[in-house]
Amino acid sequence: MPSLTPESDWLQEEVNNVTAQANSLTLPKSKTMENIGRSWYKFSRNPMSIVGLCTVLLVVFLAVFAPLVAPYPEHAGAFVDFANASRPPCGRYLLGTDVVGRDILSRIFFGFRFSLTMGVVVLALVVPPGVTLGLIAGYNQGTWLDTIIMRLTDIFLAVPPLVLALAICSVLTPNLFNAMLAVSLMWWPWYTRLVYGLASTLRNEFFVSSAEAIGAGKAHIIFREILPNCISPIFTKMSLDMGWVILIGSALSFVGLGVQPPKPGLGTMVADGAKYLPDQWWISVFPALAIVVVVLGFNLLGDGLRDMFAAEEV
Amino acid sequence: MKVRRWTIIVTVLAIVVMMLPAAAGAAPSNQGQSYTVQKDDSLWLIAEKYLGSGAAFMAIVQATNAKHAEDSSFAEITDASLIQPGWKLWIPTKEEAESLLAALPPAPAAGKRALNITFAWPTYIDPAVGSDFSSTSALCNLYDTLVFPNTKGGVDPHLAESWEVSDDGLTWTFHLKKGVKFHNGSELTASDVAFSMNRLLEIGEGLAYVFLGTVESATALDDYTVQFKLTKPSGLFLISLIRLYVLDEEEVMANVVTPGPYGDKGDYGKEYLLTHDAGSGPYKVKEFPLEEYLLMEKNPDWFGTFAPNAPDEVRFIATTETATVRTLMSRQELEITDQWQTIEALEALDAMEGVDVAAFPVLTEFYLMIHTKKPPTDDIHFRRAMAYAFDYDAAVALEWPGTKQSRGPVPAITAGHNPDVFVFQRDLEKAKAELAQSPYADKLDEYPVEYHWITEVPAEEKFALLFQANMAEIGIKVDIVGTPWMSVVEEMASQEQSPHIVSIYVSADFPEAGSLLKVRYHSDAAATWSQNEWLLDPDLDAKIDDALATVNQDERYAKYRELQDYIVNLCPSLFLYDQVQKHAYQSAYVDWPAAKGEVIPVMGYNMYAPVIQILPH
Amino acid sequence: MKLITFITRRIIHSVFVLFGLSIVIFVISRVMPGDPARMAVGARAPQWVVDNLREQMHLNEPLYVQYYYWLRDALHGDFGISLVTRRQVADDIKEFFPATFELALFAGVIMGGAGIFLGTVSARHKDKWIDNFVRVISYLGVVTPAFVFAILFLLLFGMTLNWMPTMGRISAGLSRPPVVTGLITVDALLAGDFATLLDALWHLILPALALAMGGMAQEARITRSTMSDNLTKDYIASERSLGIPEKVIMRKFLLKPSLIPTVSILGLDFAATLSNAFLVELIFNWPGISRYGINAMLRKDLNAIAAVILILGVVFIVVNILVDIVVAQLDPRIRLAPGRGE
Amino acid sequence: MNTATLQAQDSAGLSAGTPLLLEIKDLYVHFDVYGGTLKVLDGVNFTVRSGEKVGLVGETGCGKTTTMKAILRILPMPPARIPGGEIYFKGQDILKMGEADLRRVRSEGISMIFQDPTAALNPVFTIGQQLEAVVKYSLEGKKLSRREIRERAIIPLREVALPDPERMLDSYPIQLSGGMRQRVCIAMALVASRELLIADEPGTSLDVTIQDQILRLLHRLVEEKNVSVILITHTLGVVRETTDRVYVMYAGNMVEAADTRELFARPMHPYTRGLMDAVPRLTGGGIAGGIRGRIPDYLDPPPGCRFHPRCDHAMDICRQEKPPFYRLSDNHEVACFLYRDGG
Repeated sequence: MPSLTPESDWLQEEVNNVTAQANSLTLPKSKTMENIGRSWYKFSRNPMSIVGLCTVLLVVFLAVFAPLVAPYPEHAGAFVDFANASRPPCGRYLLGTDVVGRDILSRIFFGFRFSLTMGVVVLALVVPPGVTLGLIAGYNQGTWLDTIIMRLTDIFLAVPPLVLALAICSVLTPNLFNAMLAVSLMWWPWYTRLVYGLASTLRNEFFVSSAEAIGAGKAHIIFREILPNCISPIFTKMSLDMGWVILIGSALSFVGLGVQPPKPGLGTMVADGAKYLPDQWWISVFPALAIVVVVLGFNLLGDGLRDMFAAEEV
Repeated sequence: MKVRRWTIIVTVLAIVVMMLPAAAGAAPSNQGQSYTVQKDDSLWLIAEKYLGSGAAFMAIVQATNAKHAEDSSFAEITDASLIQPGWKLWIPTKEEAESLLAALPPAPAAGKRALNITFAWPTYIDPAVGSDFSSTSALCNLYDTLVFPNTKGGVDPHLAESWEVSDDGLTWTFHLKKGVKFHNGSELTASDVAFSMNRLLEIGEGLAYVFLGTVESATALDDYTVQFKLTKPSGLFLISLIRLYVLDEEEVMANVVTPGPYGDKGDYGKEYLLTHDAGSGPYKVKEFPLEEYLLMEKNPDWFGTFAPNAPDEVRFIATTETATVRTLMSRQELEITDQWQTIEALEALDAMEGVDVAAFPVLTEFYLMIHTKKPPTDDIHFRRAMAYAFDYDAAVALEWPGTKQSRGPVPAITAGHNPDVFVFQRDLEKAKAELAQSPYADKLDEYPVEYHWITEVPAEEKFALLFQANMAEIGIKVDIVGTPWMSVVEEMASQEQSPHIVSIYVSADFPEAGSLLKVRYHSDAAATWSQNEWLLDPDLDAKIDDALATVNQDERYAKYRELQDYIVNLCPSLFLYDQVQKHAYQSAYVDWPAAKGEVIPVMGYNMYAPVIQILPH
Repeated sequence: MKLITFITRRIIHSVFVLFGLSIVIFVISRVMPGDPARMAVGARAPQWVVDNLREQMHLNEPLYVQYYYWLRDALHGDFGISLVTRRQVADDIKEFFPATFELALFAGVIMGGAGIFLGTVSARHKDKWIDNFVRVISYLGVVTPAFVFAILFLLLFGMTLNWMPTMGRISAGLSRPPVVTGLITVDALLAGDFATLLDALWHLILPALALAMGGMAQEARITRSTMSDNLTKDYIASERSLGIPEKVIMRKFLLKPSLIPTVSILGLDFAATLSNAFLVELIFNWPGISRYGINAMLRKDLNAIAAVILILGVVFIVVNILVDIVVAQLDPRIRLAPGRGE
Repeated sequence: MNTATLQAQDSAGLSAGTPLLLEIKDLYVHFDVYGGTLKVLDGVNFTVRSGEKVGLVGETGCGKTTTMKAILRILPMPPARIPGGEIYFKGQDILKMGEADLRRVRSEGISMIFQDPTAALNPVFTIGQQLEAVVKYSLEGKKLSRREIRERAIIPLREVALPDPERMLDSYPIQLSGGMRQRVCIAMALVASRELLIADEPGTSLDVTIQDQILRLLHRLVEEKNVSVILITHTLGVVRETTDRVYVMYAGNMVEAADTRELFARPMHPYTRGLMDAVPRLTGGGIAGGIRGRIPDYLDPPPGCRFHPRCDHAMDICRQEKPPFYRLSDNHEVACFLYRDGG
């Protein structure tokens, strides 16, 4: 997938759409323990999925308990120790220190916090409206409602999301919240597209028409009949998107439009460190690798979930 | 199929690889001739004689060194400026010389003396638009002015041979040098000077603020006499003329785009002057791909004198990226770096062979500007407490060696500086005592101090962090926020939105204390980026205006000194240090007056290329 | 005939999308706090200069009137004056776009060429070490941001090994070939200036590679999976069983259907390249439209911001239409199926 | 236990002297998949004589198609792998053939009609492009000009009674109906005259009436061209009408082989009986018993006779040893311990 945008992700989704749809259709609705066990078995068959899961868990753990696990938690903010500035990696500072003497490792742990916050908040802001619009458009396929919603997504998808997010960020005050807002504004159409595809097929399914026949309300049909059958692709996409959102977030902070110093945004750290290349290479290289690790983790996890859902029926 | 693909790829690679050495210069054939060096020979002269151009001397160097490898009777030339009588050289044929020269790495471009300098984009070469460091650096090379600043803070005659002032100080008359030619060949006359002033005033952008409100009119009395009428007497008028860059009226007006915002003058040539010059200066624009570089070439018809090895070409490269700058320096594709390199980067550059860091004082002081109208910094005791708590020595130590703590609100090198002004030093006891007198002393937690630093200048963060740490020692909580320059400018425009403290470097337009005091502390400057203090003190305003209107120099300076005491008493700012401008440069082959202490204390003029020499290397 | 209908429908749809996009862009560029006119002329210019500029930029009119003016001018190719470069944004774009286009083109070639090549090799040698190697590499390629690649390449090849230049399109000493296309490599070729051509290529390698890595990895993955999928398809078995030589099957009958998903993704990857260029151009100091755009954003140059996004939108849409056409050419199922005009 | 015994016998009126066209000996095919090896074919033996029409029946997934693909060496490898066995076509082992010989077999010896015509046609090439490729790379194809190739490509289309064959050449598979695609597949198999035609459940995916047409067409063409045929099907009725001899396959093993009439008259293997019971009869008691359970997991197939978990007559020996072929009569063999004493 191209590094900074999720769109190829949806294309892959498109590529796999037919299968994904077929799978979700035949998904048993019951969520018994046995099912969970079987899913876990399928998920765990691929060691890479486990690696992904572990990476994600580790990153979440480090982020949540950063004040406890970071060797120098006070280095996460405004702190100076010029005596130890620009130390290369050593026993005391495993990944070295930056130009004002702050421990890179500790800052990376705290950087995970902002990255994860970004991912979680953006998805929380994006998924409910995106999915709802997709459901509405899909269920009302062919009506003016469908047209309006889907044309709206076309407009937002007409420009690479990073570009528009950059633009929005640049006109607002640069901070984490605005960065999240900007990315969210760009992101919802992916979910609308995804769910639209699923919902417009599902609405012709037998269980939907039977619900209609017994006089169920639209809201009931959309949210209780169609939505549950869209859950697994949405879930998979969310897991993959965590990675992409974090990536975009780091790109924004790379140009100074995300997390503001002295808070340690991973992208900010890379950009700041780039000024000290190649001598103090550790200042930018380690945060850069940290970004790769997080994104990799979420991707492996997402792929694992996709395989798991895809294998469900077999 | 796979095999065939590989074959293609390997073939292509092989071709590319084979072309590289071919391009990198092959050994000369045997058609040349040998030559024994005579007394007083130079490679340049030899090249001129045998190859038709002195600039081709590198071909002889290359050819001789190649011969040396086969036959040790030939000399080995390691330094092209140093050849000994009796040495045996090999002179290639002209064709060989051409191919040898073509294959040379482009940096020393075949004997052309090139001066490459990195700059922060954008560079405006329209005198009515540009006003920043890179723009003024370019302007002084492209245009001539009536007077020229000297290293002592005064001016020397330049286009103007002489001038006189009326007794009321309102009429200035200048007599121009004759026969000065613009780059296009037409003669520079008084009407061009008047036109340049009027254009500047009418457009109102860029350096116009220097004259706006002071100059009433400019008229050409005859071809070589120009007269300015002022609205009020000004002690700074003469020196301010170093910012009046003289344009060719004819050329500008022939290139106006209509319609434009200036009525019958269309766009007043603004579009044309973005990428063209209409000047008479020592250099003229050769190429100007925006956001890439500005390439200027020597103007052989310039009326002034070039230093013997003055650069043939001057290139302003639009980047300040440390990495790029370093690579360029290491390849000798860059002679002087921009001033924005971090201390770390400068140290690394300094460590390179043949590279040194030139550090010279400039008219710039680094201030922490304190908002005096917003709690808690509206209380003078609170401000004094901060002034006592700050660790100035630590701050100065973060800067390049030789940097000194500021004494008062203007840099020590400005004319009219008061060396006896009170200077705060770190003293935590005094700081605590001051703080105790402050009404905010017992509710420090409720009044955190917001400190903004400018993200475009990453080094500022260190001072912010230091300030934060120092203030924590006396219980003042400081929130530091990195803010892009544009946002800082925006917030400083309103008293409510201005933060408690902003750290900013402010430069004087002219090497006189008054010019800086005016933009720092006069109420006229309250809503601009050069004042966050919001002093709004009518007494102070009156004093500043009075000082600036004083035409007598000694009186004026005395008034400046008084002003400095007055301001320090208000404790509106922390005066951190007088800035030392730092540029890494190729000390091995660049002779740069500013690096040797011959500093012209006006922004831009230390990049005045006619006095910079590029020695053979 | 059908293809023409198909294209027409796509274009009509695109015009609509662009119109919507123009509204979004306009709104973004006008909600900006602060006075762009003041920012343009600098803090020290007198107020009347600011007022004049506001007048000139219609900033005192109601928003919808401003939009009308903006759209009207934009349709005439006039995006107003850049507040940073002080000249017509359209001229700026004309000047900076070729650099980005050249970069993206090379990145695209690397992306498509190397991606398909790696994917094919991987599929042909499924589960062998080379396949595993390609898979690991492509996974890393996919998850690594372009700016991280850019920094790593810069550090490794530009600085440590000192192999390649780290900035700009051409070495300082060389003069540019006469501008025909604006692409230095092509212009140099046209001018027969091989030294410049090599130099320009040498400058292109690192940024193009940094840009291409993600897409290349993506292409490799897609090619590998479709190809190894298609290898087990009955029609391949059938063609083999009918005596068609393996070479022909691989090169013709397997490749064409396998390229369809790859090509459709190529368009999106190209778009991703355009957005990644925003950071990569900054890092390599590449004088392209993306660096121009990001500088405009950082300096709140609203006319330039709006124009750059709009142009990128147009490029994105055009590329997608082209890709759709190519895909339709490759795949009769899309071309001939009724009702899939969009 | 081997076919040699059968070989010596008269079979459905063919003289003993008729040479063997195809002989599969003890063929194993495994598939390496994630998590283990699918042991799909487990020692298959199979013969076809010149001119003979052989049926192959068995449940879906019992390895019929795999066996046929193995003959033409078109199994996707990997994941497939042939750990043992020989496949002789006219005396030469296909599995050991070089590229050139293999191509000769494929382009003039054996051809195969695939189960699903939609999957068997390349979706992104026209019928013409695909047919012409077959002509072009057939043995005499090299000498032909472009036009001749095209003309040759039209002939088989006519033979399979496709309307407007000229236009057909420029059509893509998606533009054709299922029946037409199946005819195209047959046409492709008939481009060059061949000695053996493998028809893998032709028309199964189609409407019953069309399926019938296809079978009739195939029958007619086979008669006309006098080729040998292996007809794979699970429709016993078709087998009964069109074949001379029948093999019954279960889970990668041949379990019974007999002349068609003999088999239908006296099915011996419990599986064959079950299979026959599973066929809905138009006369009699409707849908009968069938066979309980399902095809075993190839990852871990049952030891001994693979059918024993589903067999009502399973004995201890069935769980331990694999039954050899027991010859019941000249034209009837069965692999079941029930008949170890000669039935």
